Amino acid sequence: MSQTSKQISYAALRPRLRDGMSILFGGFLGVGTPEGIVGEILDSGVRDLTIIGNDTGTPEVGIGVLVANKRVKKVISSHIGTNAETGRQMIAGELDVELVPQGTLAERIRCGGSGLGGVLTPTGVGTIVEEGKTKLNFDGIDYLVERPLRADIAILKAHQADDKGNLVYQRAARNFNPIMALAADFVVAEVDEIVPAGAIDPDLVMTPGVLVNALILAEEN
Amino acid sequence: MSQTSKQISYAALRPRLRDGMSILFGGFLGVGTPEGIVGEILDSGVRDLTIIGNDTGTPEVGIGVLVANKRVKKVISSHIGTNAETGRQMIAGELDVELVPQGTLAERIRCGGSGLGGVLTPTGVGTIVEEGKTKLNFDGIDYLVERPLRADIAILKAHQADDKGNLVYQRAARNFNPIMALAADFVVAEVDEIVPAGAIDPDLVMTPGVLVNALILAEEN
Amino acid sequence: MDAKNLIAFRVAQEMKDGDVVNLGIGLPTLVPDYLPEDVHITLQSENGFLGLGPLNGKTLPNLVNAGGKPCGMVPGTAFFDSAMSFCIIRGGHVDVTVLGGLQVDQEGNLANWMVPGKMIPGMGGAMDLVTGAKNVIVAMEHATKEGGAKILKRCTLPLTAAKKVSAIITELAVFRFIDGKLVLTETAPGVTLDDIRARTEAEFVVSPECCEMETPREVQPV
Amino acid sequence: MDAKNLIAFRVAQEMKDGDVVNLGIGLPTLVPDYLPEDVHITLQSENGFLGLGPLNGKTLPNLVNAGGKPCGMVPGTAFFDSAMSFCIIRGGHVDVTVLGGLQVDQEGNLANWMVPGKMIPGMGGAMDLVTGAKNVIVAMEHATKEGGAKILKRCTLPLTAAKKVSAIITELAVFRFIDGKLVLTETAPGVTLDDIRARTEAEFVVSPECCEMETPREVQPV
Repeated sequence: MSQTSKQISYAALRPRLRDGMSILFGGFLGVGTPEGIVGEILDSGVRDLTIIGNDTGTPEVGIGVLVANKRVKKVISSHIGTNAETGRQMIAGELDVELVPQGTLAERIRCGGSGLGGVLTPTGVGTIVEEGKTKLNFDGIDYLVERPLRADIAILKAHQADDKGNLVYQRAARNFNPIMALAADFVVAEVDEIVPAGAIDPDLVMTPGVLVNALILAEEN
Repeated sequence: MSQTSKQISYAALRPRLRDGMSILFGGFLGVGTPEGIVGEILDSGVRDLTIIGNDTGTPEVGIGVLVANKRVKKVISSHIGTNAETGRQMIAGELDVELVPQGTLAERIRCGGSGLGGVLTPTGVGTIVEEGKTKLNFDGIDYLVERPLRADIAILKAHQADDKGNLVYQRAARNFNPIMALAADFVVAEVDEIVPAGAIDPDLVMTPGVLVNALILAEEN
Repeated sequence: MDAKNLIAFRVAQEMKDGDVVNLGIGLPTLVPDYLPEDVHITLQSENGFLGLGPLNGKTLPNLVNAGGKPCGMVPGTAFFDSAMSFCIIRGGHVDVTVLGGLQVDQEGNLANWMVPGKMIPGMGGAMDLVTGAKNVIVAMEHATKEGGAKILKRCTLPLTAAKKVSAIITELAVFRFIDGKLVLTETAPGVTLDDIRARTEAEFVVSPECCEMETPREVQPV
Repeated sequence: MDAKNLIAFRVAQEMKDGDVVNLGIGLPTLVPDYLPEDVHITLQSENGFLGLGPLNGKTLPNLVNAGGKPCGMVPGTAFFDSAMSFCIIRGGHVDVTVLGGLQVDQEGNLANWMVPGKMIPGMGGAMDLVTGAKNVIVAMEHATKEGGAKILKRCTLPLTAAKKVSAIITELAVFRFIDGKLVLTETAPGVTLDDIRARTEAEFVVSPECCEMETPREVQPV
């Protein structure tokens, strides 16, 4: 780990953004989504994105603004019901949506970040979720083999970071952020506060800094 | 969750102990192992135990005293090299030892506690670890299907607990404890301190209290 | 008291002291209002915590329920990430999940997450909850707004999970799945077996112990 | 300087600033002593942390390395559980793992965890480390105490992992696996190709750029 701070500006993120890239985004109905980074992605003009996360927020909140502004080609998500625009584009054939049970989504991302080839889950057995998937039976129970998910970039929201990128999340804003930190080629976190390395008790770090490539201080705390 | 404290005495654990039971034990070379509970198990006289954890400590430290006192029938562990007695009993045919790669051991316990039927791992492919296991190939990579592990009881060591059983671990004593809290029918933690519910910041809880059935205050802090 | 509150009241009587409970959005969120005084439950929220409480007036940063709405928390709450949240859910650490249903059938199948070509919100955490919780209670009005049956011989909508429902509680009746069979165990005050048959497509057995459904005191028939 | 320290010195020169490194017990733990001044690495310990540091005299509660020995920690250390520890290891988040070896072969296979019927300590975290780390460096003395070859055509002991070794560093030579072939890239000062061939069973290619192995200044030949 380099000894200098990982802090960058929103603008410094631009060279990392490109058409067609895949994005893991933290957050649950916008809580724990880095709104500033989403804004930067919107402003950059990139399109044909694949976005992977719990839900598509609303047309105004969270990742939803990228959907509303037609920058997204594919959504991999557990729930799209709060963003009418996602459903409209899907039904119009403009947007590819892969719906994944929330617990399965979490495990697939965790697998993608931890060198695992997949997990065996009973969730989805006997439903349309099992279509096209390998099914295994052990001790009389059917399981689906659910395969890993990764992305080019993960955009996270944390409350506090230290210079080394160690992250601390607040309340329900944690959700998908810690597992996404494992599963992307480039990991950037928008944070409310950056403190010197050593200022966070090592027991309380929720995402180790070695997983985080860059930090952006949120414009409004 | 009941509104009363989960605290019990060492002696109150006795009715839970029986010959032939399986035990998940926290700790890594004894650090994070509840020495007082191990002592209670020893004193109870139960035998033919199956013990599941990272290593067998030493004949004097950690879970190792149960091995040294011939209470153990089977060990499932990643490493036994620090306890000569484990190796001696194994070679003498008195003790069944299943060696499991450490990361695989962690995942198997996590699966056992989280309703997953297993994970696909590349670890062990091309080694004797793959013997007898289902192998799957995805995208040209071989994976072993590693199946869940659970136990009758999990014995944990934490630094701090609240009345509801929420746990906070200290430094490297965390190791296997949090995942074992998910994977046993009865979960008991030996702790250095018990505080009232609400005294631990909810963001800092490392094991949610609903997973913990009983707390024992360590005799020597 | 309207049908929704009647159902929520009856569901609340299913809870045991110490239960860990996950409540779906809508009707199920009314359940805590009707808990018996000696029953304390811990609410799990799939967005990552155990200890959900009422809002109590003040909104706290990043403290929201799984519907994204501000909520409160009780002393002894614990937060964790989504992977851990579903380890808890899928791993059988949730005693009871209460969800609404579009359709339930006599095999114990539940459909509650999409109507093809019409409404596709996604399953969210429902598939994991129904698969993993020890007790799955479907809390719903007995019939559709148009009066159509929702308790069917076989679900026609895409399933949420197969053969996992433990009980169905409506404003008219309580059904339980016992040894794989749908069994009528309670009928609401003033509701006859014929009323239930008329509004239920599924085949069901009437329990020999079938009794009157408990309702809040103020609506008990005199 | 003895063979072990010579090897540790050379291994240290493999590290790049910012690398996340896991060091096996024994010889590999000497590596940090020989890091170039401008190279800062983060040490991962499989018992659950990133930020392992030297002991610095004072023992802290529950602060031990993966060998169970008291250790220190640097500012910005993070602790986590064993599952997360191996997500990091298996998931490719460790840049370099340095381990000892009983045998390595020309296919890149490593055996370092058991000698059947004789010594069966178990694999600990070694199988995951060798499988998951981006770079796997085997740091070991070139031959056995009896003078037997350890770099073989084919390992005879049970493997730790198949075809995962990136480099072998001994007191005599540096080998790298390039396009699946074992390639000699450096020889220690004063050591001839014939010396190496005599003590190596494996077939290897001599790199056209094969050069003299870097050694600490004090043992450079005059």
